[in-house]
Amino acid sequence: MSGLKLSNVIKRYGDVQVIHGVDLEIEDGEFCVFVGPSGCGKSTLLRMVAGLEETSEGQISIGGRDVTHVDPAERGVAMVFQTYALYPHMTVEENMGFGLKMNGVPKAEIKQKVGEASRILKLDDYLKRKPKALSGGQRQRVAIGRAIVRGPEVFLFDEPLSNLDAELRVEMRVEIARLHKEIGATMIYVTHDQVEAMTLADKIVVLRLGNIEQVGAPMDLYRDPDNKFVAGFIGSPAMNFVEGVVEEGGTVRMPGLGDAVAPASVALPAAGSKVIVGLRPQHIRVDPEGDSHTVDITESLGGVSYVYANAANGDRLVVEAREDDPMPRGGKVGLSFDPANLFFFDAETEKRIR
Amino acid sequence: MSGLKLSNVIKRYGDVQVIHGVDLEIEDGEFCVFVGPSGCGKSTLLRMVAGLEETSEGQISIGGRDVTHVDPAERGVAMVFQTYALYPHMTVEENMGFGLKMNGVPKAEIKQKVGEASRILKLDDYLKRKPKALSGGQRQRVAIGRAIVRGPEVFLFDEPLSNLDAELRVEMRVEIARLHKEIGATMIYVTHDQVEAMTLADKIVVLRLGNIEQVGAPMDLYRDPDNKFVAGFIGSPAMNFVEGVVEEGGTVRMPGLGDAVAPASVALPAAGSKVIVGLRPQHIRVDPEGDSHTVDITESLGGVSYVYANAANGDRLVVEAREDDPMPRGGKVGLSFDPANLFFFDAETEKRIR
Amino acid sequence: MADTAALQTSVDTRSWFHRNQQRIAPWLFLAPGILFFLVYVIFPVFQSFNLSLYEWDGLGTKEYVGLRNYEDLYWEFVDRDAFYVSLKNNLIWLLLYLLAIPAGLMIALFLNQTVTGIRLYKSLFFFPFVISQVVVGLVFSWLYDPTFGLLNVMLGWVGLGPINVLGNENLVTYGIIAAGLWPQTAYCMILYLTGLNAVDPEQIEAGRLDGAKGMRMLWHVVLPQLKPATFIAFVVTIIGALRSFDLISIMTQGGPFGSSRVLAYYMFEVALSEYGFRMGYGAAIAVVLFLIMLCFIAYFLWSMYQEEKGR
Amino acid sequence: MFPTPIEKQSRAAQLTYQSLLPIALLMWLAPLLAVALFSIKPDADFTNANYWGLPSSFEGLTNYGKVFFESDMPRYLLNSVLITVPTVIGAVALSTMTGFALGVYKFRANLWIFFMFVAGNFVPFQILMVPVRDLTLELGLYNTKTGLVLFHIAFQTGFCTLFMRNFIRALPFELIEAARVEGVSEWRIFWYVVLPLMKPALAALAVLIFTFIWNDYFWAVVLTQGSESQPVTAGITSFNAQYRAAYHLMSAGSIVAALPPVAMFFLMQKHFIAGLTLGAVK
Amino acid sequence: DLSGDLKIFLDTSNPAPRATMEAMIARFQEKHPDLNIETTVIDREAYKTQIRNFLTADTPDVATWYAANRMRPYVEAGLFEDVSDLWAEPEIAENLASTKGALTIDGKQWGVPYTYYQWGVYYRKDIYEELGLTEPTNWEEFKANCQKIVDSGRACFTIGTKFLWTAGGWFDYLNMRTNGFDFHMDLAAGKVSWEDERVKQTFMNWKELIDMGAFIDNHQTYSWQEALPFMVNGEAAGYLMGNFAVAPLREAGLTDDQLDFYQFPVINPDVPLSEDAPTDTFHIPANASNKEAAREFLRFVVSAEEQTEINSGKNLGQLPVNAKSAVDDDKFLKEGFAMLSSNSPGGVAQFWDRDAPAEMAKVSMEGFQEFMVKPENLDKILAKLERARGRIYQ
Ligand SMILES: Nc1ncnc2c1ncn2[C@@H]1O[C@H](COP(=O)(O)OP(=O)(O)OP(=O)(O)O)[C@@H](O)[C@H]1O
Ligand SMILES: Nc1ncnc2c1ncn2[C@@H]1O[C@H](COP(=O)(O)OP(=O)(O)OP(=O)(O)O)[C@@H](O)[C@H]1O
Ligand SMILES: [Mg+2]
Ligand SMILES: [Mg+2]
Repeated sequence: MSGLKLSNVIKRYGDVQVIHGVDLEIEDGEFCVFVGPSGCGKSTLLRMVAGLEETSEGQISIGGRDVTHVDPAERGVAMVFQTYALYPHMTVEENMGFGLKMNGVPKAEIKQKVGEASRILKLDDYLKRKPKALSGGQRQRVAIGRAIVRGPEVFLFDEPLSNLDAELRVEMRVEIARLHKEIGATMIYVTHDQVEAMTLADKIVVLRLGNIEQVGAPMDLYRDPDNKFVAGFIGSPAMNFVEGVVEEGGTVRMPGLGDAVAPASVALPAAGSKVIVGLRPQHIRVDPEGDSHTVDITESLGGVSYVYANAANGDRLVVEAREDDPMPRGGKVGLSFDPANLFFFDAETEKRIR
Repeated sequence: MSGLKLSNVIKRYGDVQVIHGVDLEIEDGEFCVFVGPSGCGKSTLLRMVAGLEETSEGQISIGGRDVTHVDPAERGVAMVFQTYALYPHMTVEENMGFGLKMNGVPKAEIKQKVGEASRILKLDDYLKRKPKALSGGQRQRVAIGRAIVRGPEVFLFDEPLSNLDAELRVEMRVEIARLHKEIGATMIYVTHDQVEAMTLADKIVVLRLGNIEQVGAPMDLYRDPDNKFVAGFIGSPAMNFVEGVVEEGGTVRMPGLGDAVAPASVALPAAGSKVIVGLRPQHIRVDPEGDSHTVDITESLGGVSYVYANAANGDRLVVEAREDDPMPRGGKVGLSFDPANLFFFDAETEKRIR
Repeated sequence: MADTAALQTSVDTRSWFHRNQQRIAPWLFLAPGILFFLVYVIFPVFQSFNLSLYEWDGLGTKEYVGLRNYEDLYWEFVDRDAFYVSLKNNLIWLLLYLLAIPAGLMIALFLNQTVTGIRLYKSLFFFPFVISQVVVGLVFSWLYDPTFGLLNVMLGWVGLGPINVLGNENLVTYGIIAAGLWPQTAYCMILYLTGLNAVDPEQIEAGRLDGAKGMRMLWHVVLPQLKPATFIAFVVTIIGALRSFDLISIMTQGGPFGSSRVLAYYMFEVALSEYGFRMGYGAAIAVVLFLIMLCFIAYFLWSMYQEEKGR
Repeated sequence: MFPTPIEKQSRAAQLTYQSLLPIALLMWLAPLLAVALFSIKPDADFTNANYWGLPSSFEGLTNYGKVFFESDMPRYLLNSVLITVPTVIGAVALSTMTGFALGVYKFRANLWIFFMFVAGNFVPFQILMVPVRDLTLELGLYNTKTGLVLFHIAFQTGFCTLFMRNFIRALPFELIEAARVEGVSEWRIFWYVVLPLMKPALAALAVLIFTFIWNDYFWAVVLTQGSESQPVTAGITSFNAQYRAAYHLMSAGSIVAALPPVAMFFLMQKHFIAGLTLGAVK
Repeated sequence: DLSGDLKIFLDTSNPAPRATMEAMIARFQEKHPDLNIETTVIDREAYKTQIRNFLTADTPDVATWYAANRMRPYVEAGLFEDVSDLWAEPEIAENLASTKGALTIDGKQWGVPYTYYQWGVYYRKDIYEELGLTEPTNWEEFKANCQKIVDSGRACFTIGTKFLWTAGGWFDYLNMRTNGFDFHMDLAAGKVSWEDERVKQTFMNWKELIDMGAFIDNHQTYSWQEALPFMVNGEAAGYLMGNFAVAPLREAGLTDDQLDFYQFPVINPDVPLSEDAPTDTFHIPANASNKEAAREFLRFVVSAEEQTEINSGKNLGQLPVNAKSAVDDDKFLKEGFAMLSSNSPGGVAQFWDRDAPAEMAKVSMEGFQEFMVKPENLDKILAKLERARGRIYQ
């Protein structure tokens, strides 16, 4: 049992507090991804779990054991760094076995463990090479191998793929997913890549300014975000937001959507008050006959196109159109959507209105 | 009139030839994007246009004027570098005005031009700052501003957005598109980002190993690639390729597609010979009832999901599924597709068979 | 995952030292260095301050004289005696020695090419720095020799009379500085060469597109990027100028009639040479020299502090 | 690259440059060449006022033979080696440790200790003269190589610490964190992770310190006397006193004295420049 | 008999003196086979500063040094052993009487001499003959000779003042001849103002020589050895030097037919002649451990036989301090011995930098050097020296 529990964890650098009391539980064997905008504290939180940053307040326990003030080496965690942090003067083999060697593990055992890891990661042919002689993806694999070899309870990854190019990134992403399946250890993974988060995670933790905004399975966050921030953060292209005015009778009028009036089956505030209405680009269709919006730019990527349309009131909307959808040729268009796909948020607190 | 013409342009570094006789015409006001894999010569070609690399052979003319051996400063071009190459010791204002100052433009005129550019780029508030105090996107804007100020006939961009994070990249991409509309100058843009190429270009030039593979409008390349390289390069996720065997009667049997047999309305080679068949992920549907393929991994991004399916013969296919498409829950599935969407390529030359 | 059990049990058995090693380790690593440095550098500085309040010939007992040594220095200054000459020469050194910086830059620019054999050229140009100042001093004394020196031979070619550089109280300091500039220029050159290596080529290209050429490129685009190299060159040159001792000792022994003395040499002469052994007085001169240098040390530390803060 | 690479310029410019290089070099090294010339001349050339002409006969062997076999030069050279090598080892060892401590650990006094080293390094060393001489006397190390070595190590530690710390700062810190996560003790991190990565810095520093110490004259004069412990810089002056006006011998002696650092520099040139780039000019 | 260790420090670092001393020590060793003698030879210039250290730490039993003011600091610091007992022994008391004064401070003796040498004008006899000149006996002749030499395109005197003390020799002679021995000693002792008219007169005499071009050019850049070639080449006709200059001049190829010596001539007939004759000495450091053996060694050094031996022409080539020893059959030694014993009624000085306190010696010799280059600065120089006097002798 190697689950992980953070209780009211706080981090301060001098006077500035950057993590504001995080509570989080990660199950044994779960793949947990931290996402959030740059500077929100993802890395800091991860490094606190690793023991590389001291915890100012609160408690961290791994596998039921309080490790808040335990040395990094003794927490049973292994970390994969964004820059891989391979020792450039050691071969792949030595890199992977270094930790064991330093901890006095017998040579034969090191050899066996390194062999095993390199088999899993298909590194057998490169064991004698130095990191310099490896491609980015191979280096990344070595870094992972180094983590595997120590057989930790928890794997920590800090944006492990951000230094790879797009193609390799996809490849390694799949590899990591498979690895998780294969060894089944608990993993915490920091990224700011949408796609990685959505595809890898069992559980996504959305962070913002040192606070957790929402925790949940990827599709849960996508379909049922708790607030505007999460709604806008998860999903690509990002959700469109327009202003809405609550009308009598539980409907909302949206000037940004061609003054459409949509019924809302949620507990709306009093009539006349404002709400924020969210609508994903995939859930809008262009109606070439309408004239409520002006097409600004159309980006065609082949399979899909993005239409940037401006409403009369200045609201800007992105519409995702498929190859076979009707495509506007500039000028005025209308938009259509299914009111069931609308999300409503409080204009003040930005909390979801359900 | 500031079109651009390259005639049989060759570049050699010592004994190695890296550009092998490129002929290319770019119209006045056109937005031309160079794409191609790393090392194919995109930057080299761009820098030859700028005059930063000497042209070993051939001729470059801008606006009808032969500039092959003209000084960079006198070609009427401006360049935006990947690393921005802002002068770190000058303020934004000085950075933008430096070129004019070097050319002896009076102070008042510099001020006016810088003011104009900074208005277009919304940099007014940062004119007195040094680059260090700017965010990545702002720096990028300053670099563009520096180019605008000089009022060149041709703008050259070398992967200008590759140092920005995903979100900013989208934003700046739209900005550059708008800029092109606004000032209407000829632009040449190097990138290896699919999306940038597709969305920005009037004309895409696909390079490979110092040769032009194909030139054309984005959707033309997407719909009608000349060869397997272009077909695989344009479009994301990339086109799936499977092996096909020509059968009597103008049909092709594809073991990788569940042994499907598709009619081909093109000039196929003799029966029994092999061809390469291409099929885009968007053009495949998963059939939960079938059992020709095994689902390896499913990546769900919210709006779309990618299904990685392995055929019995080991061919691996990516299928793009939409939110509302039937989703497999692992195990065996079948695939369906419209034969009209198949592309056929010669197995030897990889040329498109039309 | 079997190891973690082993790790777990070992936690408590490890020593206090092990648990606190991150706190203790830096001090263990620092201890020998700090000890040496305190004993041989930091304490002596304060001892010198103290000693400058005494009169002592190095043999008998020290006699406390308060600020008398400084008073004597003051009068020497007023009377334009040795101390005044030394101070004046030190200023000349400071100013002229800085010529090594532009000279080093020029040579570095000249050598910053990639023709064949350039590496050998670069290292040969660096030669003078590697050679002992004792040898440099000797070589330049011969160059200046009034009877056979190459300098006079060459002056003869253009019809100028012989000059005795090291024997002329108005020329001698400049002659020694010229000798000192030779290795110092080589030093600055290597600093600039490494600096030029680090210049961002894209900025140069941007400059070329902006129409900056030659000197204007150098001034507006290249030099600002060489700031770190210039800074280091400035620091080592200033320090070299203030420390100048070897050349004077070898070439003139402060002569003729003491006109080529600088503070560093004068204090050695006063405190340790054949006719010297006024330790307190020497210490007072050293303190003055230290105070001058302190301006530069403070400037250096300040700019380093700014940089550290920026990280 | 600035200035514009010569290979991009006209043929004439290239030729001019190629021919200018050796001329400039000759002028730059003229004083040295003169000494080299002197050192192979016979005595007679100087009495005949043939100072700058070609040697009337080649007497290099005789002159250098005299330096090596009829003077204290070999002894001075040996002293220099015995002073320089331990100093280089000592200073580099100490400063690698201090540099590591200051570059890797965050603790309150870090910057102040670092500044102490830097400031001490720039102190006019004359101010140390009297106290250090007394200290050395008290320790009974006056006029011993040990006394000189100890002081040099201490004083050079300032500069070396500056150099090493900056170098270590430039290393990726993740390497150290990675090792910490793997349970490597701090001492072993130093030994197995950081030290191997410092090789260029070690080499560069070794060359620099070797040059500094080999060429030191001031402290040699202050702390030692006599041929049993003085290094070659001081030796060359008494050698010259002995052979005053025997220019051929003085030249030969000077060349002999100058050779080791030159050789050292040539051997380590590549590392030296690499190390400098990383350490000093940052 | 004697046993234990005997540590001897010598400053006789030039090859010939070094061999002489080592041979002498070997003879002493023969006499005392049980004694373990350890000899250290230190560079002469270095020795002058090193003595401060070894007298306090790591002390030898015997060390060479110089007489008169030069030993005063060490005597006053209690670093030299009082050897008045040796001087009370008849052997020494009788035979070394002439140098006793130079070794006496506060009525006690602090060491023994082992050699001394005369100063005077060494000149190129062949050039004098060529120009029809004779050895001058008074100032007028001296100047007249010089004028003729200058007219022949030569300098009268070579000199190298880079290390200053050579100028001190000229000052010694000019001042002693102008104002007499006692005045000279008073000046050295700081009892007379440097701005005194009499001092100025000395410089005026000196200036006459300078103005007529008596000295070689650029002497401020040469050491005394570097000035020798001018004499050897015939560009200069004479050299005011100590007797140690004879050896290198002979070595450079001048025969005894070309080289000769005369006593510095009379300037002021009212003052008796006096000479410079620096005395080199042996001392026992106060911290010595084997003083008994050291005393024995001192007795040995000053013995008549050893004095004859070590000062002979083939060895030091200088004058013995023991009245009983024989002066070698060398024309310069004989002439010098005669001069010092019979023609120096005014007294014998040690040398300017030994008679004056070190600091004053340094400042004043710098002044002499400056004066020789820029005689017009005389007033300035004297004012400076006077200020220094006010500071140094307080
Ligand atoms: N050593 C430090 N001292 C002070 N503040 C720090 C320190 N390290 C990080 N911070 C601050 O803590 C906050 C969180 O930083 P962190 O590196 O965890 O962000 P992140 O989410 O990983 O961002 P990114 O996506 O850019 O990596 C930031 O605001 C940062 O400025
Ligand atoms: N100075 C040079 N000397 C020799 N070969 C060079 C030089 N510069 C570039 N090349 C070679 O020319 C080819 C084209 O390089 P170029 O930089 O144009 O590629 P690119 O398409 O811009 O690649 P990327 O996408 O990685 O920027 C490469 O194979 C490269 O190795
Ligand atoms: Mg981070
Ligand atoms: Mg490129």
